[in-house]
Amino acid sequence: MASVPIHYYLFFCSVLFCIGVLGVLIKRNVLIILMSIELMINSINLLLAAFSAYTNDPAGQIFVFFIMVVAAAEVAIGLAIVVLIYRTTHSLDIDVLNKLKW
Amino acid sequence: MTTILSLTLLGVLVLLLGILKKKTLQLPLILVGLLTALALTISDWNTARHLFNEMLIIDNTAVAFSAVLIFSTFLIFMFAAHYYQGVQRPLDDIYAIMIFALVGAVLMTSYGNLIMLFIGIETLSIALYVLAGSHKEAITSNEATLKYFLLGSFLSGFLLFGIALIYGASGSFSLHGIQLFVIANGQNLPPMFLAGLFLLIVGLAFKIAVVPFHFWAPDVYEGTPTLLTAFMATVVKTASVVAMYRFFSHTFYGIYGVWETTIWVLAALTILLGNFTGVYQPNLKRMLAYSSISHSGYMLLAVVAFSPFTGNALLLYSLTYSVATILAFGILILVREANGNDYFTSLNGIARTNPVEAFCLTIAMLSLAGIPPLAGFMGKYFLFTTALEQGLLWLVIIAITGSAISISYYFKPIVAMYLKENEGGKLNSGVPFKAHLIFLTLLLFLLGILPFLVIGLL
Amino acid sequence: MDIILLLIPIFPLLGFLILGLGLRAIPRKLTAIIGPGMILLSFIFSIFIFLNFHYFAISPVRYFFSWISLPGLNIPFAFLVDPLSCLMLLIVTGVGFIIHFYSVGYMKEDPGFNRFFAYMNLFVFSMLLLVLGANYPIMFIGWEGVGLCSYLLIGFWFKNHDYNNAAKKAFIMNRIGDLGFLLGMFMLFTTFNSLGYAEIFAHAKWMASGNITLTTITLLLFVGAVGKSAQIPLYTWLPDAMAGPTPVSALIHAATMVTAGVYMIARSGILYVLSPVTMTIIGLTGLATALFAAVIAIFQNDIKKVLAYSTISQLGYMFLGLSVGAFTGAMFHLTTHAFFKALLFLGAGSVIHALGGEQDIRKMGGLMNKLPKTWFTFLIGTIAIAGIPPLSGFFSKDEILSAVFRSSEWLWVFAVAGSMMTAFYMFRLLFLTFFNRFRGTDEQHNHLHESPWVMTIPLMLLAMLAFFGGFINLPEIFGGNGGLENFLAPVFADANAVMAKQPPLSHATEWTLMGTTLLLVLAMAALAWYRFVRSGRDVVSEVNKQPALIRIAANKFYIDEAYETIIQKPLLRLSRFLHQVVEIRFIDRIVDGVGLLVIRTGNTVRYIQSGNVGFYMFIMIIGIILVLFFNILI
Amino acid sequence: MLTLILILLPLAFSLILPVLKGEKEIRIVALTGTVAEFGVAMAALIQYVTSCHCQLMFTADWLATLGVGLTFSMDGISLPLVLLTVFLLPVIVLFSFSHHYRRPAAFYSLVLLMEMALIGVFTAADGLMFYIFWELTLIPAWFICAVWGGNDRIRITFKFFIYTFAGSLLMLLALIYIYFRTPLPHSFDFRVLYIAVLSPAEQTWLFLAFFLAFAIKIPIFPFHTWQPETYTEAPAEGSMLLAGIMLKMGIYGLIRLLIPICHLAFQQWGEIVMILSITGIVYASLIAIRQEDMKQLVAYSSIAHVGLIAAGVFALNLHGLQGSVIQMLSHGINIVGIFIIIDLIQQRTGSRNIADLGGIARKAPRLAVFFMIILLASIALPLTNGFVGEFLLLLGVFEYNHLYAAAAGLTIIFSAVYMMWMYQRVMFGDTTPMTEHITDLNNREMAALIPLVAVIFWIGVAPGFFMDIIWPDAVRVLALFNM
Repeated sequence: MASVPIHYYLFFCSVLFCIGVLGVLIKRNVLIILMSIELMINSINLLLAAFSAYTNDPAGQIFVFFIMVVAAAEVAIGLAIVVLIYRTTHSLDIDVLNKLKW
Repeated sequence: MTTILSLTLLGVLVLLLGILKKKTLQLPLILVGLLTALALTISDWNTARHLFNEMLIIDNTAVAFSAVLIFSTFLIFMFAAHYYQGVQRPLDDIYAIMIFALVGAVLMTSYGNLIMLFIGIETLSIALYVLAGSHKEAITSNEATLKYFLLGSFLSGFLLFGIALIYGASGSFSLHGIQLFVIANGQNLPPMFLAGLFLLIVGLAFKIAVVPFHFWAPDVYEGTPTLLTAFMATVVKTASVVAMYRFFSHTFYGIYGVWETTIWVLAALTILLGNFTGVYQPNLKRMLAYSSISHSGYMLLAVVAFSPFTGNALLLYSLTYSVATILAFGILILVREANGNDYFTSLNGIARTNPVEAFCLTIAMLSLAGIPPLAGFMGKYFLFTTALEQGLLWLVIIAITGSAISISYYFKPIVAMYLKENEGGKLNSGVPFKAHLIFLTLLLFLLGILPFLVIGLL
Repeated sequence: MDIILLLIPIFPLLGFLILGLGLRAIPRKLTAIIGPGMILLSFIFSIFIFLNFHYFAISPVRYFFSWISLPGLNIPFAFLVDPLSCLMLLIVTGVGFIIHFYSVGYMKEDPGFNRFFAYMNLFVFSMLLLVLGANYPIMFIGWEGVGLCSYLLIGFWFKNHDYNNAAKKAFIMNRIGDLGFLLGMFMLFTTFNSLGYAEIFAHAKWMASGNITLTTITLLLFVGAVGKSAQIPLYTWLPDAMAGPTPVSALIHAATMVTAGVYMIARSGILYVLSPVTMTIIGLTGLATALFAAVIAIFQNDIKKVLAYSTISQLGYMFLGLSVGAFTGAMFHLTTHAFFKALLFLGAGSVIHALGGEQDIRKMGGLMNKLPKTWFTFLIGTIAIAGIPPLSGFFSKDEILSAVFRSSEWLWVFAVAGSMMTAFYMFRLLFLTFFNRFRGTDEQHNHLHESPWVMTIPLMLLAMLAFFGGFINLPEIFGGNGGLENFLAPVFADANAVMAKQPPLSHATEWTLMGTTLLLVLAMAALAWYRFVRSGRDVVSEVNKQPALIRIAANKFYIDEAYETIIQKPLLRLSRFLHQVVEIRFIDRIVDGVGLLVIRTGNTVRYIQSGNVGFYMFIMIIGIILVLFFNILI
Repeated sequence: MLTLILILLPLAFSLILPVLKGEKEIRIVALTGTVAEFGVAMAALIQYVTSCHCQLMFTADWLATLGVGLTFSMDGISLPLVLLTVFLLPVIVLFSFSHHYRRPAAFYSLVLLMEMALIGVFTAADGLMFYIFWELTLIPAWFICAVWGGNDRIRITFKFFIYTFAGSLLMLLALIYIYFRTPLPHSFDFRVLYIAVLSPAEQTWLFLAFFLAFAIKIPIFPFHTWQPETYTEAPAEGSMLLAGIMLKMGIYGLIRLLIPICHLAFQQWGEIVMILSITGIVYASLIAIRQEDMKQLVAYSSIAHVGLIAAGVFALNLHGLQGSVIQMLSHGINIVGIFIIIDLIQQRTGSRNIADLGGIARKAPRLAVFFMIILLASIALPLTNGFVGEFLLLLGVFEYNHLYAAAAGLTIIFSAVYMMWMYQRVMFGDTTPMTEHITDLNNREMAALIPLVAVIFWIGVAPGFFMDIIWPDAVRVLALFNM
């Protein structure tokens, strides 16, 4: 555990994060975008955990708990919105909705 | 502290009333509650305290801005009765969520620790996602909430990443710890920290609606129910700007700000793009959205200047801006209900049918345009002075160009109201509503003529 | 005494105010009293001043109040009473009164009776300021004032558009001169730090001759004189000015206003004698004008036009006189000219009156016995102007001529040629008007009548003056003592001191000169007699079948047309160009362009807001990348 | 104290007016307001002691910590302009009774608001106050022109507003900039602004900022294009307020701020602005010659006249300055008079197009007489106010440079050309169908015009009164410049 240097974690998490970002950018389906966002957030959780482990500072891990809670709430809202959208547009494509522009 | 507790309590009470089907009591309770909260907040003045080992820092800045936020919310709630009249469904949830959002905002003004900042932002944002979509039937409302949600959660991801990196670099979430770290490293901050810092900035910039992270603003503003747009345009913006300013002032205070250039550029972009885009808007609500974008640019001016006076300038500016904007949205509510759309054409000739409303909107517009002796002018004036004092001549020139351009769209409603022939229906506002409008108008005059009521505080 | 002095101009002003404010209210009878009455009063007072002249000998300048006063610039409202201004006073008020008196009869039927007298009084007022002022600004007040009055009076019958154009023309041409005058004043001020005659002349006396500054000043002032006294090139307004009622032509465009230029130069004589260049220019201008106008006058058929051109040419003589330093001569001729030219105009007026407005001499003739008084007085006027002794014109003109001869023989030759032409056209006028048979319509013929006494008495008075006027300055070869000469001497003392003293002509030469001139003049008169009376050739269809040269002359050498094409039209075209192209297409375009640019930009950038979430995210990411890139990697 | 009253009185009246109902009362109150204001001004005049600086000073703290004070005072430059304002307002209001505007209450309260703002501009002794009132004038002016104006008013008044507003923002920038160069504690008080430490380079920039702000307002060629169309579109009263008083703010600004503060920049720019002003004179006069619309003609003539005033200011000598202030009075009075006449003609005949008019002189002799007098005053005939001003101005310019004076002097000729041309075609000749039944002035209109004419001759014959008020402070300004 301790043998793994911190920047490995850093690099790994960054990669995960970027994957999440790319997912958000590339995908058009709301659900998948939600998942990608989750991925981003989880990569951050991992990073935080790693940091706190290395600095022997509990704050990081505590923060992770907070994030989990918030993320859960966010997803709950997110899904609710998805349902709402689906009711009106019968699709999960984000590009369908662009009445509001210019 | 008391503020946050009282507000939370208030929110819970509102929900309770909702369960007890006491619709009529809700609004009065809220208004009273907000006023008490305001009172409690102000009672914290000059009693700087650190709570939960620096999770919260209740200093005067925090108090002042919390007061502004609560006051704005109060002003917005004054419209609620008229806005929701005739709506059958229970409204306790909306009201409660607004209040919880306010709690989030207050947290953002008084955080002492990035965790709290995050909590505050999320409380605010999640609540707003809901509010944006609160008009379930309207497809525009749906679109607004979707866009806001996606972009919001996406960007908050970056915010988090930034916080994480900062933590990694400095080994602390607390502003104090970070400050120590910054002081220790001085000029050569590690790239990781910088990366974190800028991601944090980006995250906040998104909330403030700074170019190029502003894209959500116009669409969401347009789609969201007007009352809540007002809330977004004022409370959210103020809270976020303050959060940003607070972060800098607690961590970088008195040190060269690495972030200066970036914010400089962002501010310039925001001012220019905001104003330019506003010029051609046929839609009053969208126009207000762009105007709010340009105003966030002006607020950044103060942040860039980052002098001891910045706090004062921001305070006055956010207050004047909020009041004027709320006033404008108040009229917009009437226009919407009279004509069913937000286009300038539906303002045509209302100067004859509703002189009072026309006058109020005119004052609001002039104030936003920054014409003396209205509050807006004083706000702008202090921003410019703070900036010039720091020698940001070119930024100020850009800002001035911006406000020259802004005239062209702030005058559109005035021209429509006074110089066009009436076609849309008459706005019908009750006496209390009118009274409130007039109150806001007077407030604009008051703040313009006696700015020292606010300006000396911080 | 100061009060009396002040009252002299006050009276006409009063008259103007009374008649002007109560325009319609005042009955004609009363006007007929007030109008001339006021002038009479100031005439009497002027005589009084003249008699108590010694009183002003010590301190000729009288302050009344300070008009424009600043540190370093003090322009008092002050009058100067010296021989020169006295002389002018008498002329202005005297002749002025006679003409006012005449007008009572002449304008009897006119609806604008009161207005007419109001203007006339205003004119006299301004003229008095002009001659009395003790500094250039006060003179300038009068200078512009008379210009205004001439504008008002030329355009008196304002229904007619040509008349109005004439009026406007007069005013504008005067204004051109006034600009020169104004600049001259400024230059005077910057040079002498004062605008009062006394101070300026006192300093100027000691300046070197041919001093460039002085030359400029004098030239600028001369521009003013050219405008006012209708010299080449600014003379064309005067003939048109005949559009005004005849008394106006008599008073303003013959006797007083047009001579203001002469007065001004005589007044600033010392400055002029010190700048020979200017003097030469004045001389040439004067001579040219004298000849040119005379030539044109020969071929004019409008009785008043003839007189107008003759006035121009006579003014030319005066300037010629000034240019050779014969200030007294010039003033003398000015005086006599005032008499006989006023007489001639009034005579012409009475003719026109008799013929019910007919002005074309080809339609006149044989009026001798119908209007005997007019004819006789007109005859005297003609002889006077032609310069036949012992009438006034002879002496004054002779004085100028001899002065000219003294400076250069050639000038003299031309001058004489001029006076020959004068004789010719004047006699032509006389003969065509009063001799032979009547060529007008029978209807006119039946109505022919001598004018009423109000009009004939002034004629006689003026005739008297025109006859004996010469004796005020009899040259000593006629045993005269040069009264005017001595009277004006103190004024021109400095100037004469500076003037290079040519030896006075021997009596022999003088006699010969006079003789030749006289003979030539008489010859011309005879020629005119032969041409227009003896061979009673029909003159009606004269102009058209003439050699080209004469036709050109008859058309005043097309100078007006030339001005129109050279100045007026291009100016208007320029004006249109500036407005249509520079103003609207260029400057305003730029201003609007900026606004347009903003709107266009606004309209384009707002399409970035595509409404597409994916796109938004994409841009945001780019933004984030840029931010990080610039801040961390660089 | 009186100064404060001067500012607050019109404000009070303008606040009362909207409450009233019924045109008659409103008019009466409005007129009383302006007349009362005039009375107060007279009281101030009595208290005023010539040639002692900054009189009738009123000071109160307002953001004292930031060096902004409610400071108002008068001196020889501002007092005449205040007098001009309080004198013209009653005339304008009295004249305006011949119109029946809709919503008179709003109209008159805006007019009074305008008066308040104008007085504020002229009396402010503090940079920020100056700016605030400066902007404040813009709002009522815009509303008056835009709401009661002609057909194309929206576009044109908008242009007018944004153009002048942009200019004045530059002024704000410059003011704040100077504020930070003032010795500590920073202050906006004029007297402190004058002693701000500014490098030549800074002064150059400030000069340009100020010059643009004022040049647009005055307007100096080539920043004038908003003006003719605004005058033509604005209602008569609007044009009067703009041309008669508001444009004087620009000149006043030049004297108050530009000359004392940016004196070093004059080495570099003085010549250029001088040339601009003089170009403006000739240019505008030439254009005026061909105008068919009387209002437009007068607008261009006004550009020429103020061009001369500006030139006089830039000549930077006593005569020029003195002349400029005198001429500001004269121009204000004359142009208001002309606009009154033009509007009366328009009311009666329904046209102000020269081609449609003619022969009015015979039908309406009184009108003709007044028109003639005012016209003569505006073409600077001696013994009218116009002459005193132009004489001093041209003298000043002449002392600066002979040739410029010659060029500027062309206005003497051109003004005669176009004014006489207009008068002749409108007043003389045969009547047209439009002028057939024109009626002569009634007593109210006479009452509005007589004071103007009286002052025209007063200043023309005995300018001493104003001269003595002005010159000590003109000297003072020059002292500041040479400092």
